[in-house]
Amino acid sequence: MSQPLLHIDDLYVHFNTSDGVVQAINGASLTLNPGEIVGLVGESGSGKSVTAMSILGLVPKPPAIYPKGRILWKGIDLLTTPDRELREIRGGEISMIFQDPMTSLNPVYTIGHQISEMIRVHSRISAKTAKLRSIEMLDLVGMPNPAQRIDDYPHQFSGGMRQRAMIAMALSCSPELLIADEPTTALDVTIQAQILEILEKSARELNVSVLLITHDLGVVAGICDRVAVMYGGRIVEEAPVDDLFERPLMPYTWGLMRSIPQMDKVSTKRLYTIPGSPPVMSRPPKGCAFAPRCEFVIDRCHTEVPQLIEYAPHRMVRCHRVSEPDFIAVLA
Amino acid sequence: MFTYTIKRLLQSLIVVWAAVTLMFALFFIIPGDPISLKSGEKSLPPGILANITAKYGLDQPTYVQYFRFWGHLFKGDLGYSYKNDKSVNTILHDGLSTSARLLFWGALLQLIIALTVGLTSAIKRGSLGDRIGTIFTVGIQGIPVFVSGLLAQYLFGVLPFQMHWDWLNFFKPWPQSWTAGVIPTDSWKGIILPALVVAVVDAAFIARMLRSSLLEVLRADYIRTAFAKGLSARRVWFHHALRNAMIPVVTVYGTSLIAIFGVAVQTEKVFSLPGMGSTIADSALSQDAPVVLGLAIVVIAFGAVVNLVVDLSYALIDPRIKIDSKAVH
Amino acid sequence: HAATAPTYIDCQLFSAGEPDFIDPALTSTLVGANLATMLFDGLTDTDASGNLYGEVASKWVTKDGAKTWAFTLKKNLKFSNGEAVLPSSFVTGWKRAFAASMASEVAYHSYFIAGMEEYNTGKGGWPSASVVADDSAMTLTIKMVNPTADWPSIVGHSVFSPIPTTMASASSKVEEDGTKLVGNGPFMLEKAITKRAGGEVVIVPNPNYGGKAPLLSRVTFKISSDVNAAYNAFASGQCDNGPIPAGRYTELLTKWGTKGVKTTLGTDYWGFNWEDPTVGGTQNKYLRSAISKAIDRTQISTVIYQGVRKPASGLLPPGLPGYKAGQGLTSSRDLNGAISDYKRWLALGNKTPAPIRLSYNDGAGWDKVASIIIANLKDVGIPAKLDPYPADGTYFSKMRSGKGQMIRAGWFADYPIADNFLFPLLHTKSIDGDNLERYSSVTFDALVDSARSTTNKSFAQSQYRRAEVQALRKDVALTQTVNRGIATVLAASTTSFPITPLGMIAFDQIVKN
Amino acid sequence: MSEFEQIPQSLSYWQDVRARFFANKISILGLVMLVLLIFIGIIGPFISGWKYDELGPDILSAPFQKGHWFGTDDLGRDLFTRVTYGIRLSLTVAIIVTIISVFVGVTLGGLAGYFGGWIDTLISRFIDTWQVIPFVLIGFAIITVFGSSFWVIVAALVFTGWYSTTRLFRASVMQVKSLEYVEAARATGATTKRIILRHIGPNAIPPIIVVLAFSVAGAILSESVYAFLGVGFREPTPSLGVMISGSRNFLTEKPFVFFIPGSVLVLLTLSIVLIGDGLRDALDPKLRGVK
Amino acid sequence: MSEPLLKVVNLEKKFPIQRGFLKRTVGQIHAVDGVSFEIGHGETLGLVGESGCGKSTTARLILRLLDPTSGEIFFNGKEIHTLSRQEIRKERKDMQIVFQDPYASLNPRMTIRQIVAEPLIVHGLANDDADPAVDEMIELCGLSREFGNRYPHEFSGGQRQRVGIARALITRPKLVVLDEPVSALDVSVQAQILNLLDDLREKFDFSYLFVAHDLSVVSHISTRVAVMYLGKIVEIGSREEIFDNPHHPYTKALISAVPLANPKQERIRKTTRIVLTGDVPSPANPPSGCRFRTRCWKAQEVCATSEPALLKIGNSYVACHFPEM
Ligand SMILES: Nc1ncnc2c1ncn2[C@@H]1O[C@H](COP(=O)(O)OP(=O)(O)OP(=O)(O)O)[C@@H](O)[C@H]1O
Ligand SMILES: Nc1ncnc2c1ncn2[C@@H]1O[C@H](COP(=O)(O)OP(=O)(O)OP(=O)(O)O)[C@@H](O)[C@H]1O
Ligand SMILES: [Mg+2]
Ligand SMILES: [Mg+2]
Repeated sequence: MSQPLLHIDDLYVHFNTSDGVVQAINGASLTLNPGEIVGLVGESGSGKSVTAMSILGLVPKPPAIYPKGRILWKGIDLLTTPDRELREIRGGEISMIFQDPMTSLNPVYTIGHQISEMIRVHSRISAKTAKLRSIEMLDLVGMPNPAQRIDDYPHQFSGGMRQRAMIAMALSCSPELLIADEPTTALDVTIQAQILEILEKSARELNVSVLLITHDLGVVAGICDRVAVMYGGRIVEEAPVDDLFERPLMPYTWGLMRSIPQMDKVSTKRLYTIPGSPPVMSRPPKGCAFAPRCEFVIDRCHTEVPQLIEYAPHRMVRCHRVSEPDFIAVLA
Repeated sequence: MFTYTIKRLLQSLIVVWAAVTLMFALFFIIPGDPISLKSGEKSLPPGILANITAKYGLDQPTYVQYFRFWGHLFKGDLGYSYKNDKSVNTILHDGLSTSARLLFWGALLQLIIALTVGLTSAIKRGSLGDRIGTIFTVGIQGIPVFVSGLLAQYLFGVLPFQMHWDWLNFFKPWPQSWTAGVIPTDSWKGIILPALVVAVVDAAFIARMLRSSLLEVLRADYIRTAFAKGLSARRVWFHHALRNAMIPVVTVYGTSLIAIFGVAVQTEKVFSLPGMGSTIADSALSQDAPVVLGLAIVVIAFGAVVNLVVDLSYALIDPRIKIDSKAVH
Repeated sequence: HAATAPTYIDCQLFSAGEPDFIDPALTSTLVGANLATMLFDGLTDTDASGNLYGEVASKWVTKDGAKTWAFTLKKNLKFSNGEAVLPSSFVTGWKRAFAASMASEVAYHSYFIAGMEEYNTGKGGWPSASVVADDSAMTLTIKMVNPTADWPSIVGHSVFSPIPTTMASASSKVEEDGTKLVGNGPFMLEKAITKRAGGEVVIVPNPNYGGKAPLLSRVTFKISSDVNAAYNAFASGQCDNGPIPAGRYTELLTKWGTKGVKTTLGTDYWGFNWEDPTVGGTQNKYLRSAISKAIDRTQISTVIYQGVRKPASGLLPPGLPGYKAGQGLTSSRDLNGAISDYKRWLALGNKTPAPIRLSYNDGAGWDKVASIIIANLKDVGIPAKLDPYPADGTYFSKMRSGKGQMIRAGWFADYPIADNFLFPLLHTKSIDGDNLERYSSVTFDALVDSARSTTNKSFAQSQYRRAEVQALRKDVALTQTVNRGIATVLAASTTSFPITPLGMIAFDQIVKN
Repeated sequence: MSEFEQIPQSLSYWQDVRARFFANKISILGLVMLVLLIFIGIIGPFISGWKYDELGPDILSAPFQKGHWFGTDDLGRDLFTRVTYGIRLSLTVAIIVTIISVFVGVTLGGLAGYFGGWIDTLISRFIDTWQVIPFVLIGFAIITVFGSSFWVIVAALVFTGWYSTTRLFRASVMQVKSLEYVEAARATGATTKRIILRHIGPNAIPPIIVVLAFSVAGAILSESVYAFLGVGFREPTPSLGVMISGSRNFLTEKPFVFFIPGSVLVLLTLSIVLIGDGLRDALDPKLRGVK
Repeated sequence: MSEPLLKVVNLEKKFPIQRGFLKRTVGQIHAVDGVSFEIGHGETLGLVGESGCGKSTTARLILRLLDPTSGEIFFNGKEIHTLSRQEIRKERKDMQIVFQDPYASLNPRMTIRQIVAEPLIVHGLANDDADPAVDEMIELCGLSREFGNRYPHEFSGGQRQRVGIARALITRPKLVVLDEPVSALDVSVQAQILNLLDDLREKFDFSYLFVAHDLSVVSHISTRVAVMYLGKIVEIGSREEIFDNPHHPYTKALISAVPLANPKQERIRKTTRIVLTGDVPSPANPPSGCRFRTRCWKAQEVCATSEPALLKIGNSYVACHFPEM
């Protein structure tokens, strides 16, 4: 296999706040290969966005500090890259779209202006050419009438259209990686289906890797090649999509899947529930972050942070009990 | 946009009409007979008073006076001063040149100071500059204009003379025995200190507004988007953040432009500038109603225009506010 | 000689920033009148020593006990536009000045003339029988309502100025265009840009002037917005004279000399409300005299006016024909007298009164005078307090209707005659007018009435003096404080700076190197 | 349940506000300054040995000496005494004005905000009109017409101050009214009275507290401006504005006559502004400690 | 058959669009446009639809938090919009609402106990918040009674939602309207709340009107489901019928758009998925005829001219000219 496109290596991100140090990321590792669509799932506050934004250096410092870790982009550490070079990478090689298309576009400039601006920052072309390219990109993401709508302001678009524009903008400089941070959370299901379709189609077409962040396991199931599950600032499990859904190894993943109401199964019985609530990251548990809520907890879980181990080929998991022979059977 | 402008214009006219009527009521109806006040230390025979009353039409019923007032106003005639029969137009003309100069420079300086302080303290948040800026902006709020005006005169006028600090003696050909109240009103030097005093008060307030507005905008998602696009920090701040942060600032700036006249009254009095502000003050004290009303109309109209411009500039700054834009899809 | 003569720059602080008018028919302020007298010569005038002299008139006589006056005019006098000054020029001027449509505040001076009040109030036509001009004989005959012995002085008021025929129909707004104001005085208007602060009025010698030509080739009046600005302009060498800011008399007069100081025909006083139960009426005479004696006029003069206004000894100011010193109770202070008077008043069964209100119009520094008086009264044991009123108009209208207890007032002469003080200020007929005290005494009224109707000057003066004593000593209707004065600072180059007792600066007689 | 271990001890809203206010050094500075000034204002006249309008023999005598700690003015009156009375007067006027303005503001603003509709339109348009007239003009009009007595000055200040409190309270009520918990209360069947008193009132009040502080400071400033321009209090009333206005003639020779009342006025308003600033931060729900 | 607990007939609500100096009405938002349905005792009706289709407005109308433009709502046999203020207050004891946003729906100045006790106090069932029923209900909703004295801001979203539920249930109402009660919650917490609602229903025998846009949640909790589109109900029927055999193209598209947490199935579904084109039109300016026609792949001319009526097809009622059979 070729060199990974992106390799997040034991990343720590902490925030200094008045409430104390928020340990948002506590040793996250993740690898992305060219052309791959990887899902990153996890509950609110588990650190998905912070991980994603750290890649582009978008986390405000202060309050953020990076005590440890590297983010290797084609071999260079983005955390130590000077700002000038990082700017080239932002948008040019790695681009990003965000959850709320309503607020992610600057309300005071036209869509065309915002896309052209991005193009012109990364390539020396005339305003006119940039505009033509913007129209092309909008066309690609299925915007009706792109040549006219390019001069409209974000508020004149619907949510779905805005997100299309965001995708068009993100792809306009032919990046190698697109980070999509919950791109459909704010949208209705029918629109979500449109957006996911466009996202997958354009990514595959342009051979762009995608890091798709979501808390909806269904979204991941549909389009990802690989999935990483995040909990309490750590990747707790990572696997090819089919394997993960078929046979979750980490009790959290396991619980999560069983707690989702399934439309296709007629389930009048109670849902499985994970007791308690997610950890407060300013006072994270000492051992495994999931230990206080885990059904299978043992003493060791409360004191010692489990390592991310390669349980099987391409299957990474972070659990003390996974190596117990009959544990997998329990989960199944 | 056009129809919106027309509508707003009509609204402004209504506001001006209402405000002027209010002022008319205050000055013409309530006091009853301003002419009898003409008797000062020496009383005037009733016949003389009657002549004067008739001359100003004050023997007419109030509503007649009111309509006549508007009739004259439409012809551009603001009436005549009770004090010396001078036309209010002339008085206005005389005062306007000084006031306009003062307010223009004041408003300009205000904007410059506010933008500089607000921007630096928002961008360099928590830095020493930010803290000094905050102290400046908070501190200045407690100082009334007439105090800062006197203080400025003391610091830049009196002190350099008394201490022989020629380097500080900005107004060099200054009389030997200097007291408060003399300013060479004709040159730019004469206007700079008063303009600064006018500027500083609300500049502090606007700067604070700008700072908090910018800090809020800098947290917005589209700023993150802009950074993610690979834009330089400069471009993000000035191109993306500033324009969005301007919306509340424009409101405050508008309010302060309306209030600036009140500031000008004090400033003109402190610096003995012969502007509209001091004229209004003096005329109000001597109950020279036509002059007060005449000048007030200009001030009120100015306020209404400022409001109008502020409203229209929202639409320029923020396309969301355009009223007759395409319907949201 | 005009080309080589020095020019003169006068920096004026005009009340509230500007003179009301320079049109003689309208001006009611001292500064306005001063300019008007430079531009217009009347029949008579008063010189710097207070003597009456003929200006356009060469002589005047009355044959029927001051009921009719005949003035003979000098020949060959001209207005600055070349038109001859004739008796009919006066008729033209008066017709304009006293017309109801002019609404002149000073038109009431004409009410001495028979039929003129009716003309002014629109109740009658022009009283042609009362003002008869004979241009060929150069005489002007005027009929009075009542015998008026002082008429030659009264007619010196600027409102009685002649005007050329070109100005006959000029309205009250003529000053908007200063060049139309054409007079027969030593100066003529060169320009009157604006009278507002920052503006200036420029006068130059009238080439057609028949009298003694002015020694200056041009006088510029610069208008300042306040006294500090005016003084500073002077101090920086921009003007030849300037006013003195309050509280700085001593300092500045020491520095610039006292050539510009002159006592004028005016007196400040505090009246007692004759109808007030505490201070008014004959029964409270001792309280009033205690107060009058307690006031330290020297202190007021030195602390507040630093000698520019001098302690007054009576109501009539020194310099006024018929003036006699010491007509009041005391010329400075009589603390023991005050204490014993107060005791006598208490002995009459009175108790220490509620603080006596010292009413004044605010903003002109009277609070300081009042504060001194309160302190003075405290020494005697009489409680008092300040009672300020905002605007002049409110103050005087309130006082006229009898709202005050001790009432701040002052008077300056319109014309240099005793009657101009005593009648309006103390006569029963002047109640609701300038008799703020609402003082009414049969004796006083009789004395003034008899003086008014005689042409015997010395008898009239003795009657006026008796009336003054009646009001000030016997009845203590008011208590005088200081005599008014003018103080300007002058540049060293000004060697002569004559000021008339009426407070007018004789710009035509200023000598400047 | 273990999840609660992570929750700090319970603070009521006002306890939290108080804690955050007192954690702010600058607002504490303001509070200390204000308390000191009020203290001086209260005891000053008793310890100085002078009355505010009592004339002394020394005129314009320098400050910091026995008998006259702040020196004397041009009539020999004790500046310390006058200044302490000035503090009393400023605060009294400002507090009365603020109470009335807030009363007017809460009533009109509450009406406009709660009921909306034509009431709101009427009140809002009236505010629009009022707002374009510079406050000095309103003051001039009222005071020159009715004279400068205490209550007229108070009225003038109320007339220039009422609309900002009204506008603010209107916005505040409108915002709170639209919040879901108000709707929730209605859904439980609460009466209008209960909704206003328990739900809208307490939540719409915090911005008013901030306005209160700034309105007091504003009224102090406006009062002094009127006095300075000659339409407010007059001699011998010891208003700080009157004193500053009177000091202009002595700025060159005796600047202390200006500096003493000037700095007291500045300190007084500044201390209130600082407190207001601190209150604003403390009351801001966005800055609330724990979520 | 007995009288249903709630009967909504032809409910309509228009919001004026106001503009300008004097707030002139320049248009109308047709938020709810002729909605009819019933909820029987002990039944849970799920109300689904895309954002802005009028779900919350319907919910608010039922509780008389808004006044309808026209139509009738019978609760317990009474037409609630004809009731006087006093009467409706009494009726509110029997119908309660839980809001979507657990942060905005609790008064920050009141303690949990005060919030939960409020309905009791309002209805004169208790004098203060010390009533034992309050603590009981707090515990029943999965919170410890010790935390009754705490303020909402100290709790997580899920815990606050429990408070909201406790408040709604304290008076033992007959109908509880739940306006997206779990939309703001994480999956793991969402399951807790859904179970809680299930348990409480069993215990107290409530009827629920469950508003949501998440079909899987609706499918889990509802006995019957109504699908709304642009202010109209396009299909209403039993849970099984709607999910297994949808008749309206919109229902079909909606169900097909939901991604399933099963990669193998998803890949198959993806190939057959109906991806609707375009967006929901503005309710200020809805299309003529069938509201859905602008996005419908089966639309014909008649759809633009005539509005389909809600007709019975199988066990459901469907408003479509060309329903799936
Ligand atoms: N600027 C910041 N200051 C302090 N804490 C922060 C900051 N940004 C993020 N955090 C904290 O870091 C943690 C992880 O946040 P993050 O936004 O990555 O979560 P997430 O998984 O993206 O959640 P969501 O699904 O809600 O977007 C949270 O506890 C959050 O409170
Ligand atoms: N008070 C109101 N004034 C004006 N329009 C309103 C009002 N409330 C709702 N609307 C409009 O009515 C329509 C229906 O709104 P409603 O809140 O009922 O939708 P919803 O289905 O609950 O959507 P969501 O899923 O976003 O909560 C929307 O277009 C909305 O903008
Ligand atoms: Mg996130
Ligand atoms: Mg809703």
